[in-house]
Amino acid sequence: MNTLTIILLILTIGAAFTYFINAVNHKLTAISAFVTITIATGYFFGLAELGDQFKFALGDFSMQWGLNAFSYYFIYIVLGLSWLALLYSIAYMEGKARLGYYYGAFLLTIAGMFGVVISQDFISLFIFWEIMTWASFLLVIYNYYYNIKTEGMKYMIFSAIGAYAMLTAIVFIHHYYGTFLIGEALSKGAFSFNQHIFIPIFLLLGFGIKAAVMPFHVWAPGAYAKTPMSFTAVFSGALSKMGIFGIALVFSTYYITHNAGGFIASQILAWMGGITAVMGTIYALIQTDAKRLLAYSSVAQLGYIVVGLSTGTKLGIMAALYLAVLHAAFKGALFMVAGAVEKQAGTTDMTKISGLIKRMPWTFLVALISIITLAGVPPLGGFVGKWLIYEALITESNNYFLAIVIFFSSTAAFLYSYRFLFGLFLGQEEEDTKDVKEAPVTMLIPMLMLSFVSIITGVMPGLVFNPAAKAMNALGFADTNWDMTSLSNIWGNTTDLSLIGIFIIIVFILGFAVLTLKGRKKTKSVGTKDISSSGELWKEGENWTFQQDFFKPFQRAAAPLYKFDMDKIWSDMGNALEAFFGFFRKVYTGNGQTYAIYVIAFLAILLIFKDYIFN
Amino acid sequence: MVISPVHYIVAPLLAAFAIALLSKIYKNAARIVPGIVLFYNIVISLVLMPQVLEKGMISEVIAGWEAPWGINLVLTPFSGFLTTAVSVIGFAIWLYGYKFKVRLQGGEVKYYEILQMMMIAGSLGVIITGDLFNMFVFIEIVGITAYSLTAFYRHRDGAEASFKYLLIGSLASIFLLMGILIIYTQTGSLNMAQIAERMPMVPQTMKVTALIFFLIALGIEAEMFPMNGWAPDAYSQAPSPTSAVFAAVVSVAGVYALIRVTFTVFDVEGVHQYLIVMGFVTMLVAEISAVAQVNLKRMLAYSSLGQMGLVLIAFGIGSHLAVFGAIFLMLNHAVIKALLFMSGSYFIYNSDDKRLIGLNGIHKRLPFVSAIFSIAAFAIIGFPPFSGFWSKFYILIAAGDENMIFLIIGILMVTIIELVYYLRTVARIYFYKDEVEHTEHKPSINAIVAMSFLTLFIIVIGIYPNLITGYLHQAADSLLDKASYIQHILK
Amino acid sequence: MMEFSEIFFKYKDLITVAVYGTAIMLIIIGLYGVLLKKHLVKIAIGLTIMDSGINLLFVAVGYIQNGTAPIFSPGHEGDAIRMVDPVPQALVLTAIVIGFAVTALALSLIIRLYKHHHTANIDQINSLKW
Amino acid sequence: MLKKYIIFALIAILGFYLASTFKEIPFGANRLGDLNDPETVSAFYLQKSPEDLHVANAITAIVVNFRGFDTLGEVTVLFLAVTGLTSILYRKEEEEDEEERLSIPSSSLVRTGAKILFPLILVLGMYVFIHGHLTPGGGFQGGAIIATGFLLMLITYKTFFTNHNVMTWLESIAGLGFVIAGLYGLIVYGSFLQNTAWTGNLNDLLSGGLIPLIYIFIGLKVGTELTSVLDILLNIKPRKK
Repeated sequence: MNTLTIILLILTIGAAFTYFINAVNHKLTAISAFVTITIATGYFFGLAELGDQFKFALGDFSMQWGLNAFSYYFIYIVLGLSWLALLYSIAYMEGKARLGYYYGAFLLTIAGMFGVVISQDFISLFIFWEIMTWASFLLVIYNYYYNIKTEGMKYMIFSAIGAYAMLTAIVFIHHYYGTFLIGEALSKGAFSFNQHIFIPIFLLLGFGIKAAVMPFHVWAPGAYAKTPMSFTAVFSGALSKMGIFGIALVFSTYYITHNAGGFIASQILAWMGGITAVMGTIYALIQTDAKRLLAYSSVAQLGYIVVGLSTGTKLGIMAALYLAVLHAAFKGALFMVAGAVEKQAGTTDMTKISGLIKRMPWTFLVALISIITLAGVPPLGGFVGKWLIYEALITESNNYFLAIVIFFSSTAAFLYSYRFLFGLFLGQEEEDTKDVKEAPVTMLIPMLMLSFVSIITGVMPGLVFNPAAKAMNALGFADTNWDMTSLSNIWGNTTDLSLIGIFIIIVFILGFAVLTLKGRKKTKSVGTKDISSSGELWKEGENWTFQQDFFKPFQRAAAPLYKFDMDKIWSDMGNALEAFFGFFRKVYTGNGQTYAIYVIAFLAILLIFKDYIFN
Repeated sequence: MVISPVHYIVAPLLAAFAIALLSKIYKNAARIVPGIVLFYNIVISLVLMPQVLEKGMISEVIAGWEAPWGINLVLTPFSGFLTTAVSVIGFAIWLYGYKFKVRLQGGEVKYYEILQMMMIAGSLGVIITGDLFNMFVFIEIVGITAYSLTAFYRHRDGAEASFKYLLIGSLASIFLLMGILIIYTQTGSLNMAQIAERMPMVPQTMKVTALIFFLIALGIEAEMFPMNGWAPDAYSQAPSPTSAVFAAVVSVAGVYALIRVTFTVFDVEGVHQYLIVMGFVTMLVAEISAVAQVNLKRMLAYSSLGQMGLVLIAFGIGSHLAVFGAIFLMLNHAVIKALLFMSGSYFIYNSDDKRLIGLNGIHKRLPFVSAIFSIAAFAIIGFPPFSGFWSKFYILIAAGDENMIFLIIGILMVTIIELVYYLRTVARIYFYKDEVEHTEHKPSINAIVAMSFLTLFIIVIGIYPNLITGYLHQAADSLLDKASYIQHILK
Repeated sequence: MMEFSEIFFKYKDLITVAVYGTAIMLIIIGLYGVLLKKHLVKIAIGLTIMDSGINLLFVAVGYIQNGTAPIFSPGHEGDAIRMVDPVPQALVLTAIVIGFAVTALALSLIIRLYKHHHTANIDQINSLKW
Repeated sequence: MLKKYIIFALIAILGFYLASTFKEIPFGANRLGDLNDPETVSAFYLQKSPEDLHVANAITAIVVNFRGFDTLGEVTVLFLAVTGLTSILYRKEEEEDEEERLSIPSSSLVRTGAKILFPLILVLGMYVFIHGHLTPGGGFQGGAIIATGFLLMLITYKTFFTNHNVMTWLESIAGLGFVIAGLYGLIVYGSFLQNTAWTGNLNDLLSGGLIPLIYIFIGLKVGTELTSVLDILLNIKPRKK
């Protein structure tokens, strides 16, 4: 038996076992799931080797699973994040209903993602893609039936469109190149934009929907926000990366062969990514629910990654791959933070709670680190990713305007980052949240571990660069060596990050210490409720934080942008279609005689046009 | 006595005539005898299939007159495959319905069982016969039983549905006779192989006119678009096992007849394009109509029409792979739709409401049936790893090989429509609050066995399609190899 | 008195038109009843008329000029050369019986429908639609 | 109104194309071909019917033997129609709202006439199907004549009811007889419905092997089934409003 097969078997059998054991004992469910993922992860990192392959035939098609550096890189994200998320789930999901359903679907999703990554032929890719989609769909609708009508259905329809776009492309790859093997198709130029342009276009559509790129992002915020947060961490962190995985796969060939016809496609993708980044950020600004804020932020972050991929340069793709890992880390952590707050305080509505810093300090710490990473502030890993993207855009692909767009977007990201941090943790404490306790340890551990990733990548980005370089190598880019702790650019300058990092940290600590020590003397330490009201009478329970209309001026300024609501456009389209269907089905009038008339009319038509139809 | 294809017909006939007498002696005979007969059909299939695959074709003559003169029965790998499938599904449906009809009273059970069995036997007859007029007779047997069974329940609008069916069905039989007559005057024969052999000599106008009459008549049986108004009514008003037979057996026979006539008997060009266009229209209109249905069985009926449309498209593409996919889809559709009707009828039975609202939250009362319904729903959409995926995939590949990109996009868009309404239904079962008054009827053990068997089939074939792809390839080859069909029968 | 064959020859076109025309007219009249009459029984009658038309067409097509009934009665054993085509007649026998069965079923359904809806107007019997 | 004209147009189109099709099929033309070296089925049947089967009536030979399978199917259709009719019009005992079949009793002339004619019609019917292989007529025709006799009785007498038990037995036995006669061929000669080797002389009453026997079965079956149909339909009355 092959390692990869065994891992898939472990995951699927584990899923089934977990589902059924829930009927026996509720407490065993989480443990069973966690044990399964631990075994699978351990088995993989212990025994799987690059170059492992498994070939077999199904139907009339030969299938192939295998492991190369590129898939290995994504398996880090998939298995690592999943392991942490399942650890987090134990406490997070405690006491909720339908645990067997939740954990079973969770493990199945992991199996699906794992399968997608190790597929080396399109059929298994599609099958695992579908399994992943359906299993995650089950989790999206976990929170009962409010979701199914709106978010669940939206997610499913968009996923189906994506999957079927992919299927169309696959069918035509088979038609034109006579193969289903990805490697073979690549080498025959199946993804080239010159020949059969619709193949890469359809593939991009398929992967782009999963990555929630702009016009197709509609499903994402709702689905992210409505899913249990423990899964959203994986959903946004790993599952949406499958779209990135695919786009990287398709685009890599284009760049390797330096395909001239693809310039426009590349530009389109770049701008889709750019617009996604901007719009995601802008929508994130006006959310009052922390979960939705994070969801939109997630959309925006994937936009950066897509921009990185679209440049197609070494740096750009490196930036994208780097950000993929990093986004998994910080966004996973942030969703876990939101989950912890939701679990402990009962809601994530930022107008209802605030000032949790005293109650949940560790959670705040995680949030702070992750937010800094998200914003791309130097000492932590986010900075490196942003730097790479700017460098790629400015120096290698000369796309200055896009760089400005990205810059605008990441600046605006500060605003919502601040709001998240301030809304939940800072500000004045509410009466209702007085009794809130710190999250359980099993929830804190994964969060802290993810924060650690954010920190370590800031100091030693090479930890990620090296596997990413190998992955790029597997895609066909020339071998590149990356130092552990330095960034290099085309001018040959290298920037020693560890030096910068240490320097900045020292400055930061010194500054903090000085400020604190100085402040001790002059300011009076007061409770969060002890505020002056400038003459206005303060009513009991009134919320005087800035939670309501937080960014009102900004919102007013960007009003035209908010009017452009993709969500509404899609739902209008859906309603129009349904109305049309309702009208059209009236051909079945219910009158037997009418049906007879149809028959005769059709016969008459055939007789009249018989020479044209049958000749 | 050596087992031969004629047993498919003789055994049910013997049983049908004998049941009236036997049930005077033993009351339950009417329920048990059809089961024995349908099981015997499976035995026949299992004995004959290896021979068919080995020899390529079995042709049996009736009354001792050699092929072009007498009536002959033909089992090609294609028809043999279908008869096997029909026998197995027919038996499963009988097993499923064994206890179901307890609530019918008095003599009704007897009539019901005879009609149901003869409907399956008639469909088998349509599939195995090698003679045009004989096919007409069997189509009429199916028709008569179908009209009667549709009107079987008194408290529903069965009579209305049945009358519509009868009206359109009669038109079908008249046009079929017209087609047969024209062909007979031109070739002087009724044997399909001989007609096929002489077809090149027939004047073009005659050929085309006859073909048009056949297309209309058999299009009605195969539930093609402008002619399928009767189908949703009949499916939804018939007793549930009968609906399953309609979807799994009768429609298969209808499509078989259409394909056999257009592929083997006639050699007119343009028929493939016709099948593709009309198949697509059928599929589109049916799925569009299914979206807004409030009645579960009606929704399933429209979905059935849609699947039949896809089958016709696949046959219309006409390449080996497409025919392969089409036969695969016919099989899948027969199994899956039978399963959907079987499990769906328990929902209806339990909620006293034929509408979809009756399904709300029903999984708490019927966990097993709900699971089966959901699996079948996913399978029919074409979700891997169920068998429905492979048939759709093969058809798409075949369409891709013919470079029909818009067809592929069209099929997949219709699939999304399909997905929407099946998903809504499954969501109702699992995620909606139960608001309707209901009665409690647990499925009986025989129904559970029948449904589990078919579900197992879907899953096993989905995971390991190689189990049947070999047969399917032979079946597709045999359908497309017209010359050897003629040669084998005429010697 | 002229032989039938002579008459046939003389008025061949007319007879052709008369026989085929009758059959086709029957089909058309039946179709008229099926498509335009509202009463269920009339529709059933229309179907029967169509059946008759097609049956007549069968028999007409089987006719051979100067032919006799395909029966080898004593003394005429060698007359096969003068016989009309027997196959359409045999087929018509089957078709007639099937037509009868369908008509009987149609009538029984009409009885049921009338009891249920208290009307025999097909436009008012459309509780199943869309 | 527009609908009506459209339908007229449709019917006219259909009629036009039917006419133009059948214009190409000359009326009365001989399409049989050479009778001694048959190419068409008809020629083959005309040749074999007297030679091999020794059946004088070629149509009977076709209906019962050459295309006997069709006939079996057709008998089945009739049988199923009766079954279906019964199931469609089936009523439970309690909902019996039967009224008198006839509101006005028939005159004594009719009643006496019917009584006299009834046995004669039955005999004629039997004659027709027993001589089916020799003369025009046969099982279907004979059965129909028998049913006419019963129809006469049913519409003349309100109290006339057929004995359902006897009918069922007759029907089943006739049907079984047909199938078993077919099976005889299958078992003995290896082909369903194959005639016996002994076929007698052309134009004898006892000729044609199994053919007369099968035709008698068909006659009985058709007779009983048509009678059943009439019986069922006549015994149903629409509910009074």
